[in-house]
Amino acid sequence: MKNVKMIALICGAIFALGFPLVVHTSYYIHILFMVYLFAALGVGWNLIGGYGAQLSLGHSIFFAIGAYVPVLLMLNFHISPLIGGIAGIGLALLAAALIGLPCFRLRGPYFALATIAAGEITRTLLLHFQGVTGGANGLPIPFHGDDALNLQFSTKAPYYYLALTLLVVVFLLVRYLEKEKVGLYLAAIREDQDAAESLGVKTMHIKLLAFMLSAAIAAAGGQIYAFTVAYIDPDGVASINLSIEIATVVIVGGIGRLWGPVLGAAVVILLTELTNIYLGAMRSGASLGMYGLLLIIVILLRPDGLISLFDRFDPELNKKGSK
Amino acid sequence: MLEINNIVTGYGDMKVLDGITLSVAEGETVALVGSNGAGKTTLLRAISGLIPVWSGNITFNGQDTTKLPAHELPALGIAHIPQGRGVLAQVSVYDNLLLGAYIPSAKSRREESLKEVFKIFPILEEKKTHLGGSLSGGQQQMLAIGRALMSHPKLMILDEPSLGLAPIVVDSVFKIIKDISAQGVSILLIEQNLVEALAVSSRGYVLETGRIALQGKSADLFNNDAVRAAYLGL
Amino acid sequence: MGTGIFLQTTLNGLMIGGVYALVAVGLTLIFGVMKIVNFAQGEFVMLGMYISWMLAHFAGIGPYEGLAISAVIMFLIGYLVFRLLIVRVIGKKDEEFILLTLGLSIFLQNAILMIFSADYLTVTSSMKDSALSFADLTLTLPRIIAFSVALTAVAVLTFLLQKTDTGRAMRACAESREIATVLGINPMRSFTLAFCIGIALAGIAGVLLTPMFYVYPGVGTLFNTTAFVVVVLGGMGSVPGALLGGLIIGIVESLTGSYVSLDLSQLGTFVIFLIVLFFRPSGLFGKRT
Amino acid sequence: MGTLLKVSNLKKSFGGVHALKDVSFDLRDGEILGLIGPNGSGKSTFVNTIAGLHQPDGGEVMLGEVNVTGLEPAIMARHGVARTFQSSRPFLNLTVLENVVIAALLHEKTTAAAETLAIECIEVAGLKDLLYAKASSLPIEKRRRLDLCRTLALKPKIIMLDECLAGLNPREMEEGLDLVRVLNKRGIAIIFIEHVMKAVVSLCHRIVVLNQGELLAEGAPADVMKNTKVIAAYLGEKYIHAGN
Repeated sequence: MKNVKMIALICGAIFALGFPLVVHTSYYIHILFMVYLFAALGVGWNLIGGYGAQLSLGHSIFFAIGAYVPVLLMLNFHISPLIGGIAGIGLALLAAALIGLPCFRLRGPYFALATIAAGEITRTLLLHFQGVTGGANGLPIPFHGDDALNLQFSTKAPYYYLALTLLVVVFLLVRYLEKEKVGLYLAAIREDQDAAESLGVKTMHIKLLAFMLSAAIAAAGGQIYAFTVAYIDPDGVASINLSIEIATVVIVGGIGRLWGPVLGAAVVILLTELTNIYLGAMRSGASLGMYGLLLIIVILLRPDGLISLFDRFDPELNKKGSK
Repeated sequence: MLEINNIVTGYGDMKVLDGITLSVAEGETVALVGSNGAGKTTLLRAISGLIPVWSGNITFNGQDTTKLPAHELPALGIAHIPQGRGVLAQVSVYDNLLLGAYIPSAKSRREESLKEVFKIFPILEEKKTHLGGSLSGGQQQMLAIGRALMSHPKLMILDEPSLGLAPIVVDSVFKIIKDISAQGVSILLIEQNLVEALAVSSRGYVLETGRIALQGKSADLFNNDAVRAAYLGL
Repeated sequence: MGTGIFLQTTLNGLMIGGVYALVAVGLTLIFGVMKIVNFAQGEFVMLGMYISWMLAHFAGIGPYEGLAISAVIMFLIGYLVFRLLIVRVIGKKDEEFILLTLGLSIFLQNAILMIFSADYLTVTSSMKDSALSFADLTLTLPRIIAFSVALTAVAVLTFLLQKTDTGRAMRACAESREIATVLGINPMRSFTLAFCIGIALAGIAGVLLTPMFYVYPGVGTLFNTTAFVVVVLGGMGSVPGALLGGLIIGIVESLTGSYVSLDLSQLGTFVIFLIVLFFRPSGLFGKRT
Repeated sequence: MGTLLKVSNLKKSFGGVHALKDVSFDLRDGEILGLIGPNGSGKSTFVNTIAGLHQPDGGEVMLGEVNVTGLEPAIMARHGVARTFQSSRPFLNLTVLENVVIAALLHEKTTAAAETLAIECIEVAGLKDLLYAKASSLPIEKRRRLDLCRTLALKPKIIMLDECLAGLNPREMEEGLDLVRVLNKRGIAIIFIEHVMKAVVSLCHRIVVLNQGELLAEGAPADVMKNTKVIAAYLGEKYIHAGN
């Protein structure tokens, strides 16, 4: 069994690394780019939403910060997005702390509602301060030729590898944390917050930590997205729909499971793209509607996510219980 | 009238009751005693259909009620007063009482029932516009019993009516239970207050970790050393 | 700006606040009885608007004439949604319900988008442009009607909850499913009814809004967030709270819109929302726990 | 023996109900103190208030020289005050080992060290064969042991056991009592809430009786059990008059 897993992993790696070398259609590369991006966002969201069971519906805030900050710094002050990105992540960490501190006192639907409100405030502000953000018109990033320092490339492949790198880094980070103190503490919080407290777990600290980490990941994703599509606007990067899409990827794949968001992103993105191909030309709304439909179907039929379909093939899991 | 035949049940995959057989005859008052965690409340919940029975069966007046949904049992004449009295705190005393007569057979005569209940518990009439939750513990117990009476039950199930009440109030609650029993209503009673419980009942069962350890006439149980030992450790 | 404009703005806010209250009362009823937050409430407002538009467009029935028909259709849609979806997550974890209704919200929005496209539709009514004037103040008839119908609907609902057996049963379920059950009440019946009424109220609000608002697939989002705010403000589960909360939010939005900036009209609402959520999660009018 | 925990005039009410009216007593080093009283007498409220789950309305809790009144549960655990819950509350979807490791992480820096400590505690609790079993698969008796095991891994000075034997049969109860004695022998003072008097009498060095939120009696088990006020509170006023 272990061998099968290993072989699958190696094949996956070869496929992922080699894909842009073999396939040059930028549309296909873009689809995989989106899969990696959403998988990374999902793995990050899972930290707080899955392992910690705090249903955040405001992750678009951090995605938007990660997108707007480096773009604004580059357009206005010619600061390289490599530095701007760090500023974006820093600001996202700060925002997460500011939002998390009061919000984590709330439980259940109240927390979700508060994050929605915070997300809507962010979007409204981005729309309002047109002078800086371009308002609803958004900000196009003019192309000045290949320039790695400014994250500008004439082909899709470099962005593809950026997203892939983000996914791998985030995945390995979360895989490490899962087995460490933070991961175990988050699991305790998810299971029973009062009991966790009684065992000395400072639940507020742990939730904040997970939320901030997850926000930083969303910000990194936002930056990569912004420079890949070379255009940002509040509806694209700060809408509640984006927050829901991130959550959907995780739910569909398997909440609180390491591979869940990866599987979820693959299924959701591919299905929505297929919908676009077959229905998109004549009908708008089809691909987003697919998110809704998938969410409903998975919640009703398989609340543990699609990844749970593979559980029966994993003898280790069956022996040791949930991982 | 109530026949419980070898039932097994619990919560999730945790077995709490392991083969309980028990009966309550028409007009009889039966006490169920035992330490915390023995499964007394679970047994009452199983009788009322609030938790599913894994095996065994329950019949009431000859009708098998094991699989009936809980909300159909009151119409058969079973009134369950849950632990903590089950008064609706956000609902007025008056509406609490009307809800006692929610089942169709009771609805038609609820005005006269209301008068009867107010006669037994004048305090409830005085406080009928107050919220259930604003009453004192003793008044809440009266409201719970009064509300059960509104349905004209054949069997009343009480889960620790003396819980958290001052001794003087406990006395009056048991006096009321006696009166109700005198009117021919069967009663199944869980109680920590051993003396009161055995004093109002004719028979009793001692429950010990999901099984019936002892049963017999209340007077005999009262003088049984094993029962005293279980309660006082002496 | 003079007091005239201030009064006019407040009055406009009050009128629209009545409709917000109506959406929120439905939401709070569903939450109160079933302890679940319906994240798709706004989409049911949107459906109500489309039904109203279809009645006008295909059958020539004006929004006010067709109000009862629309309400009945929405009630039935509510029933369908309840039987098909909601019933399966009752008693499950909060998250499942949140996600299910979120999914429903996205699905409904986009299904409508696929059917009707993103075009802005309008419903005309002979009364649309009539207005009442008093001193310097003017109120258009649709606003007055919306406000009055909303208040009436809330009054009828309050009567139903307080003075009928069905309403008492719902309140019993709201407080404890178990106690209700031992009294012979079928909680599932109360849940169904509460949900369907909640959806019908959202639908009625939608119909009342059609003469004032454009009808388009995303219009529900606007009311979704507003309804959450109102419900939290008034205390989750409290009908009078939702009414008051709706009126307050209507006025706040209207004032922010005209004194601060039109595109920030919702911002004030959200800020109030967060403040209330943090300092009094039981709502301004709810009980402290 | 010195005083380990000193509770003075502790008060707590919910709405209008005075769950704890004015409770004062001491817990001494290394003792097992039984806390008994009829249902609803305020025992669980007492534990929850000491443990920081509820804020007291008045009074003071001193742990040695440290004032620990109203500290958060997590901080109390750090001060060495552990507790179990009345209804057993293991993390159901985690394994036995993971359950205990989470507690062990309070004092151990690395997961490896925490695992070593956890396994040690699990051995003491007699759950060694179930290291990788999910807590949800355990029967009630093993869950109760797991509760105890988790508190042990916190290396506490005091453990408050809220009906840790409820739902066990007499044999399991005996084994449970033995485990409590083992913990006590390790120098941990114990506050033991229990309804089965036989267990309380056989285990405890001293007993405190609560009734309706007030201290009713305090003393050696045999004496307390003969106290007429206690008998009245438990069995009813009439038991005494009934000629016993």
